[in-house]
Amino acid sequence: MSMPLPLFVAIPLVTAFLMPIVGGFGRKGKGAATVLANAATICLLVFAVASVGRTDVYLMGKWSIPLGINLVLDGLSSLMLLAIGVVSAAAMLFGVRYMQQYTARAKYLSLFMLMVAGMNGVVLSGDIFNLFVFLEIASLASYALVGFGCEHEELEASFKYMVLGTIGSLFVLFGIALVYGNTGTLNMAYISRAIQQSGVNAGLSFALALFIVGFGLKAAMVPFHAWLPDAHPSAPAPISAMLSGVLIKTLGVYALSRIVFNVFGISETVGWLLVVLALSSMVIGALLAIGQWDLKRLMAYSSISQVGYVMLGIGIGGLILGRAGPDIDSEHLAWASLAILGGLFHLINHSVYKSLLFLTSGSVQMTTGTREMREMGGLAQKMPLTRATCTVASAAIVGIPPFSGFWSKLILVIASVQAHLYWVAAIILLVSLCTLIMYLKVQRHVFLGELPENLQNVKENTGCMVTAMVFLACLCTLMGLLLVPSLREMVLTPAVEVLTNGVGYSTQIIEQAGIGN
Amino acid sequence: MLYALCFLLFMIGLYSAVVKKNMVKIVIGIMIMEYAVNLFLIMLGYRLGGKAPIVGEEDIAGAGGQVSDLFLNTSVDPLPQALVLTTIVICLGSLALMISICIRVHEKYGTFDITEIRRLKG
Amino acid sequence: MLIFYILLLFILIAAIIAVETKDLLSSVICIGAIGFGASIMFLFLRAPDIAMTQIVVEVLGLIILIRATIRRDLTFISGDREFFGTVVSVVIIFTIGLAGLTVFQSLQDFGNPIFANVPDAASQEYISQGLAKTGAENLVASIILDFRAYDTLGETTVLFTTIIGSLVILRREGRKTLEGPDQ
Amino acid sequence: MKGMTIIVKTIAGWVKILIFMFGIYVVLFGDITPGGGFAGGVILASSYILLMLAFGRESVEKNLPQALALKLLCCGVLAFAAIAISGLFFGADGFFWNYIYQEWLAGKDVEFLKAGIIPLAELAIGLAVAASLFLVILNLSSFRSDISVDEKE
Repeated sequence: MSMPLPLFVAIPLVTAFLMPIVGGFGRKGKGAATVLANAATICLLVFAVASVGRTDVYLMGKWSIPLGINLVLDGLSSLMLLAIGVVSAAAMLFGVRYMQQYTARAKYLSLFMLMVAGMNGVVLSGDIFNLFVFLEIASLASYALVGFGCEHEELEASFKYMVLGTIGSLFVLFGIALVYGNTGTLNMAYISRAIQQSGVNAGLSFALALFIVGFGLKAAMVPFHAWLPDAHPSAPAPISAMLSGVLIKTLGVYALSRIVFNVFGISETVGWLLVVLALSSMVIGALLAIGQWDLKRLMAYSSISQVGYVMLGIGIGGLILGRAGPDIDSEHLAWASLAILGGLFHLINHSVYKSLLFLTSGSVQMTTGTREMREMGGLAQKMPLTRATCTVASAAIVGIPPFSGFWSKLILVIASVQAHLYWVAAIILLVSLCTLIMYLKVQRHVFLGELPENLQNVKENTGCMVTAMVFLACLCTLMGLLLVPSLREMVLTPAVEVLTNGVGYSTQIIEQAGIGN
Repeated sequence: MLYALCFLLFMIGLYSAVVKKNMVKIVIGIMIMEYAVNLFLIMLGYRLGGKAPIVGEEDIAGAGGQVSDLFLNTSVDPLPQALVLTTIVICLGSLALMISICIRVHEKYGTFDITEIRRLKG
Repeated sequence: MLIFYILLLFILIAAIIAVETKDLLSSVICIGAIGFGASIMFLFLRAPDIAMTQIVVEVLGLIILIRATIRRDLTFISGDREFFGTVVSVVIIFTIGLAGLTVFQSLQDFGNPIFANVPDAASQEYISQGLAKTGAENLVASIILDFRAYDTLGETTVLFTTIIGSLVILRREGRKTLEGPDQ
Repeated sequence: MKGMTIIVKTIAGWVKILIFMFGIYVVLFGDITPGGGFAGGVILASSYILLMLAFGRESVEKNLPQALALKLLCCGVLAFAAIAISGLFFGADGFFWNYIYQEWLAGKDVEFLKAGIIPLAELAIGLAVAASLFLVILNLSSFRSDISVDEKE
């Protein structure tokens, strides 16, 4: 083993612990802290790229499972690590300049690194209680970061987010307690084995319902979405990018699909439940987004709708798998894989272009001082780079052919047709149309039209902010290359196989843990 | 039956957190939910007539820290206790953060009533 | 057995008073009652570590809560939110509660823990091998700091996160004017 | 807050020492008796909070300034993380590997550090918990009447 897995958590943690000490030495200390944090995120990105294609089980403290805690690196984890690495590196770079309008920058860096550590911990954990602990770290850091500006709206959004988020966490915790009471173990592989042996009884299905509600609250699926349109716009722009780009997917979508597919085993009922939740998120999020005049609020509603796409792909895959049962023929397996591939590909696409959109909105907000679209206009001449990157991201999210969003939506449409859900395919197309309308609105009111009097003197941002945006825009255009067979085999296919493998996860992990150490 | 009473406690907390409009009452509801989960976890590990999971002098049966069969068969489950120790601290932390936000909101808006704290529209 | 019922009923009554009373200070004191009831219950459930931690954490939690309520908001805010929302929430909570009450049949009876019935449960191993493998007589300490020490690292981090978070939230000024152009 | 009467102050001064000693005892013997880093740390913090209630916030802050408490907190958590990471270097590649008990003291009968990294970790956690809770209470009570750490710089 070249690089031990705990470093994914240990590096951001140690950086976060160092920040208040280093940042205490006046102006120079703050500069050093910024450099250190940027180095840490870039280091994590490099590690995440290096970990692509590897599978690994790491035993904490050399205790064999189920005595100790194990970390699992498989295709799905490395996909998520990659997304977290890309978005956090870009957001951190963007924040170097953007966060100069706030006080307490050392503490901001500390909370940012804690959030990254929490997400990496959730993604790598192979123990259900450990997953909960790291979920709490990431969410507590995000509650504080949403209220970072200490203004009226920000504190209110933070309180709302914190109450709903804590209720979600407690549901998850109660579910964990029920699972422990029924199976006597906390290790996910062993829980999965125990469930296969005993079958799902009433207690376990109630625990599964609690997990769906709890993680649904974290992922802002539609009946539980009330906090997201307040929380995401209130945070500083780099944090909005992190929250929309990766946090809701790591804490919500990833954790939910790991537990539903790998621990409990997918069934047709759960598959339908996921599809219905996903469709309602897509439609309601898109419809609410069109009416918004606040730039970041519009993007937040659009996030709800886009997370719906991700869940839809995973849900359709689960539906096909659940219908066919354990002895599935190769054709159905191929269609299920295609649906899940669409969902996961959309996940990583969305984390890139939505964080780019939030960064451009931060750039616009910083120069104009407002988020209200009716007060803007004609910024295309004044801010050409912001305009260009925003256009690229909008094209990607709407699904204009060469860009990445088109391919993932196309895969989702094909998969839903293959599952004989023609109306789902129609809804996907309709929601795409709504997305087109809302981003045309952004282009029309922010970048085109008349330049208002008070914005005659605005200037384009330079330096770090533009670098971060251009980096993400390049990724956005190149993302379609992930579907080229050789890259697909490396990045996406292993992740899909983890989910289609289902409860086979348990035997695989137990074997690997036995052999590896 | 005891488990069900615990769940009832959880539901009382949830009721308070979802329905009440005083911010402190919401925090109190969340605290009650936390107590319920902690109690439930510890109860799962209890053994009738059990012993605390601390190895005393009389429980050591042999060299190298072997424990006696009596201890093996009477000790309660130590694992939920370790988990609850973790959750208690997590709950204390989130309580501190939540109260900080409450105090700050009170300073800004002058009230704890969340129906009056409505600058953000739906 | 009886003592658990008595303590749980005490806790439940305290919880109902805490939720329904109009005076914030008394509701905070009821929270204290719940906490101390829970602490005594932990003692009877043979969890001295938890009882001790619970009681000290309870004291601090009460100080924090009283700090929040005292000398603020002397007008009583009572009652619920809008009528329709309240009814919907109560119905939902009631359904979840009814659904939940039936599921506890699937658990082992109280007093007969699951780990004693699962042959390869980790807890069996902790009890029989904990002292030999870690050298700590207190098995709970051996679990939280050796077998599952990674959890404890997470837990300490949670505490650190909330401290930094509340320092951030309680800052006097959130924003400042930008200094100098970006280089 | 100016502090309370002379009787309270005198008694608090005495009791504070007892509470402090008890806190240290609980932290140090966490591997043998109930208690441990968390309970002990909270007890340590409460001794300072007692002082704060009796003598007023200013005198305590003179004794243990906020910036110092923040640094102590960072040192505590860093020490705990360092214990975890040191397992990677002593003994082949084991994050949180209890190398002191398993390798250095294997088979030996000693009184001090009998459980390897456990007492060390208890100390680190005790420091972190005590500093953090002290900071929380100090900040909550000083809100509105004082400037926070950041603006002093």
